[in-house]
Amino acid sequence: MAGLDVDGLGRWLRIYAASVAEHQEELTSLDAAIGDADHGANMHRGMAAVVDGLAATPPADPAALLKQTGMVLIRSVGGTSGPLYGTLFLRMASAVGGETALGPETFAKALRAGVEGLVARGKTELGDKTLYDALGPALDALDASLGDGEPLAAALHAASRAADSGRDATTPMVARKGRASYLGERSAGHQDPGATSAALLVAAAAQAVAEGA
Amino acid sequence: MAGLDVDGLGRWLRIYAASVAEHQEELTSLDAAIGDADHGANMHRGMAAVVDGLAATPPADPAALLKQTGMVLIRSVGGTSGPLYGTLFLRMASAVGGETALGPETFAKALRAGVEGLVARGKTELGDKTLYDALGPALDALDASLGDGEPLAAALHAASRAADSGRDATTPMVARKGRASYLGERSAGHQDPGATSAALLVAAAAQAVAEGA
Amino acid sequence: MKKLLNDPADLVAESLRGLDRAHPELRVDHENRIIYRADAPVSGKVGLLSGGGSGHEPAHAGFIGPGMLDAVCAGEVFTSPVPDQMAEATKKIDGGAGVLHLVWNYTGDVMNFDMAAELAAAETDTTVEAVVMNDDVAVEDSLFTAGRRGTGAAIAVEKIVGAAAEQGRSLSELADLARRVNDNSRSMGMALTSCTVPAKGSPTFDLPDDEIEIGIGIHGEPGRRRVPLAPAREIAQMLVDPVLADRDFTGGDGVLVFVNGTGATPLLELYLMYGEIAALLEKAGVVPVRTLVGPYVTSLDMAGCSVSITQLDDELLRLWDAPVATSGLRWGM
Amino acid sequence: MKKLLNDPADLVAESLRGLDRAHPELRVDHENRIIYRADAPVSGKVGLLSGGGSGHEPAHAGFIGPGMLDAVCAGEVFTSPVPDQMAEATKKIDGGAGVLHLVWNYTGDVMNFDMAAELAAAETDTTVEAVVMNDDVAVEDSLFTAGRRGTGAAIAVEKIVGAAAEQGRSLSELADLARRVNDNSRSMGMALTSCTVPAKGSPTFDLPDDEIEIGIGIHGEPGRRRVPLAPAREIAQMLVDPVLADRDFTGGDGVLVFVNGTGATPLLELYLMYGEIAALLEKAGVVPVRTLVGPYVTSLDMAGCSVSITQLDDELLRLWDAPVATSGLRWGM
Ligand SMILES: Nc1ncnc2c1ncn2[C@@H]1O[C@H](COP(=O)(O)OP(=O)(O)O)[C@@H](O)[C@H]1O
Ligand SMILES: Nc1ncnc2c1ncn2[C@@H]1O[C@H](COP(=O)(O)OP(=O)(O)O)[C@@H](O)[C@H]1O
Ligand SMILES: [Mg+2]
Ligand SMILES: [Mg+2]
Ligand SMILES: [Mg+2]
Ligand SMILES: [Mg+2]
Repeated sequence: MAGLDVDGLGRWLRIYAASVAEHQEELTSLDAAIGDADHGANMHRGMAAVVDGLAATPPADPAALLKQTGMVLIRSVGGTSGPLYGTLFLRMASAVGGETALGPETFAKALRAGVEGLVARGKTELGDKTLYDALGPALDALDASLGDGEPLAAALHAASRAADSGRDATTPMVARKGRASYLGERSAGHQDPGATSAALLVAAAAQAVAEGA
Repeated sequence: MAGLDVDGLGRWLRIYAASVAEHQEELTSLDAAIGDADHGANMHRGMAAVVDGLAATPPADPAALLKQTGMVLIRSVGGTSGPLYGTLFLRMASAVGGETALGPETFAKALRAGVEGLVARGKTELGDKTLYDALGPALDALDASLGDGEPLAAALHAASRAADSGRDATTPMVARKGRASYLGERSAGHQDPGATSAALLVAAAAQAVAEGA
Repeated sequence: MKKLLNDPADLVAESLRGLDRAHPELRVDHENRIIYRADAPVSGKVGLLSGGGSGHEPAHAGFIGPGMLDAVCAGEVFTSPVPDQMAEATKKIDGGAGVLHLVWNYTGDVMNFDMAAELAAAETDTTVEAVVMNDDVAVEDSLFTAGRRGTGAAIAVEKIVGAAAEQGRSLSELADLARRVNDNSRSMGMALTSCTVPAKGSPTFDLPDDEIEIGIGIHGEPGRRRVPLAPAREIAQMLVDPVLADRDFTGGDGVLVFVNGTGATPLLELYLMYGEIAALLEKAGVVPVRTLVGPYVTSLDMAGCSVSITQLDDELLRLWDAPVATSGLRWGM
Repeated sequence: MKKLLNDPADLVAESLRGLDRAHPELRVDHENRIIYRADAPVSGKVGLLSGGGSGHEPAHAGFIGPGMLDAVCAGEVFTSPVPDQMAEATKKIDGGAGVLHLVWNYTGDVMNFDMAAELAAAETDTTVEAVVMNDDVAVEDSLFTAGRRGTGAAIAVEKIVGAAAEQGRSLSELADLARRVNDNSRSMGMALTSCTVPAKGSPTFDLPDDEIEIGIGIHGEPGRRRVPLAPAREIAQMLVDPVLADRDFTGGDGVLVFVNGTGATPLLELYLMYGEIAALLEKAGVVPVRTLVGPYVTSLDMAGCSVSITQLDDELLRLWDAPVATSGLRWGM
């Protein structure tokens, strides 16, 4: 495969939107346990707006698509996840420059730039029990697989497994950031909702690339 | 028996207070169905105050006792039942004059005067689904029994049975007075709380006279 | 039952102690459970007295102050206060121009206020007039029943008559005005859930998760009928229709619309209901010119709302807008 | 779930429509979900902007008006509004003296307001300062966590800074004042029941009939700990103790005590709680000189309460007493 063009990226976002819709109740239930019971609604509102936006004003190239996605998320989600996911896509957009199809390395680098932007915005680190605990391991797995010469589809598949493990690993953590941190020790024993939606984002990328191949 | 003196009347009120305490929840549940769920608390508050008052300032004669009872009920109950039961006792007090022991006829006449006062205050008539539906039949049974030459104990026993039947007969009635009237047809099928406490009052009189005999 | 109290039997007394501490501009006679303006009696002004059972806060004590009531009597939860309280309160606020009793139409309240007026007449030379407020269209009105209940429109009556009393109007003028505002008003309420009376400790009625009660009273008395849970739009219609069917509100200088919360319904929902209700009124040619949205006449922890409409004219509008300084309603001072 | 709404997805939008109709003294930008003073921008006055998730009514829109806020942004239920809204609102209320963002300390709110300030700086020449309010002692404070939550004390900050803004004070003076009132304030809350977020349709948490949650947040976030249901007297102690342990309130010119209802708790109970709390404060040598009791910062239909204490001095007292005209707080005008 040559790389992810604007259609491939659009596929990614549509698959993610569908996946968020499917898991909306689960995300909200997880947030009810250690937060305020809105993460499912937030992500669903945002991704539905993203998909609508893609249909209404189809972007010309990857940078435009990623920027539009970031802006729509920031404008429509609110809460904690809006600025964080929004920043992720805005930084990805800056990182891809004018390319029309993102090769594996470009995609991986852009994703890392996006996650770094998110981390800076959230002032978070690994082990805080946030979406970064799913995204961080996914980035490392992606780079490692690509370094081993795997194609993007396989590498994203590995990244998705790493994100899932990272998500699972949030369960015993005591939250240090976000609303769950108010619970202190009581936050342990609950899977983080943001890490859960982040793992779905990586899974959607793997699926989008696999389907495009 | 010579008649009901101040001790006998005090016995009546103490028995009634105990009976109301025992039936408090039942009275409140009946009121919850077609009213505002306070008839048990109202009657209990009032009769507890009456009993306390009798101990604190023992009245000298029947008129004083009945007047004190009426005043305490009016001062402590509130709602619909306070003025009604209060009026009953105040009118009884006026009716007994200076007598120190009430013979059967005097007691019966006084009770009728009391109930008439209550009816005037409540602007009610038989069939309205109120306490009068228990008290009215009780008065008639009392007069009939006494007319047949029965002693007061037996006559009050008959009156109590009549009050119980009157109380039971309120169940199918559609209320025309008080809070239950707001329900219209929906008030049918529920026993009236006020008729229930009124039947207890007549039963307490029968018991007080029987025990004093 | 989950409530912030110690012993249910002490709830009213202890709540009045907190109210007393919280409001230096009021005085509380704890023995008689009377709450009154610290500056009572106001010389030359007709005293305005209302009250009723507790559990409707901010009614009644929340409406005491310049431009509204002079005193209220607090009964037990959902139980009318007693004549002694009312007679004593009448004395406390008699500034020489007489005292107007504003009575919410419930058998108990009417009887107790009647007896209080008799007491006051016997014991003092205070002139007392009473006006009975009965605005609830859920109840059939008839000479042979207890008549319609006094509900939300009492707020309009008490506010408007309170403003007129500050102008120095006479007792009989104020009584006429109270009757006029009452005649100009209609209300209708509904409940999503029952309230729980503390002394009982469990809900007054069982309402399935998918049913609501239309025509509820302010003491959790069951209403006209039960219907399936419906969207706010339809509920608004079920409240507005009987109100408009009972009186023509298209004339005059527009209406006051009061959307009342019964206790547990959030303001977020009440504003939504106001939007639905205002739209229905406008469609019917009724023009809201003044609005009140919030929990003013509550029924403990009942979820639900009621709507009260008062026909205004130039005079009533000016009196509604006049300054008032109570903890429940305040503007202009 | 029993609520007065049509579709949960439309709740906020439809509630704002009702609010718009009900309050001619406000303007609503429905597209951006901004509520602002009809006379905004007030020339020469610093604009005060706050806001946050919906579901806390009367916070935040109930505090817009002369003497308090100039605008608020409304988010979805319990979800921070977005930067575009805030940037647009900032423009609307900039009267040339800059705009102060009064931000309730939640990760989402802080991030969105940060981004809004960046947007405003990029797009306009409005000077923006932000003050984050964080008064909730239930939460451990640390540089490495999200820090303490912004809860009831925001009302004191917004009222006092609002009064100072009317006097024409500068942006940096007002920011300092806001920080000072925030530093002077501590809060602690509790819940008897969970709230139900409409989009979820069921209670956020399960609380058994015989347990309460101490240290609850205003979004139904679980609190510090669960304890058995207790008498009001003991609950008051559980709220007051951590507040007084965190700051010395015995100095100055007394304190403002704010007993807040979380939505479904009747005023009758809140006054009782105030009585218990005031007694505890007095025993600890803390003197309440101003009081606010009622549902001002709610959590939808949650039953419970919170207490906020603000240390006052002569200046803060005068600013608290200064005229204010909002639908939630009003006096002196
Ligand atoms: N400082 C932070 N940095 C990164 N992620 C965070 C941070 N704080 C919270 N999160 C993530 O946000 C998620 C919650 O998102 P959401 O429920 O949409 O927002 P809110 O908490 O404002 O309601 C958490 O599960 C967590 O993964
Ligand atoms: N007008 C009336 N005349 C006589 N009795 C009445 C009248 N109205 C109501 N009642 C009686 O009062 C009872 C209710 O008393 P209670 O619950 O104590 O007062 P409230 O209705 O004020 O809460 C009813 O069950 C009925 O028997
Ligand atoms: Mg959340
Ligand atoms: Mg009753
Ligand atoms: Mg009652
Ligand atoms: Mg949220």
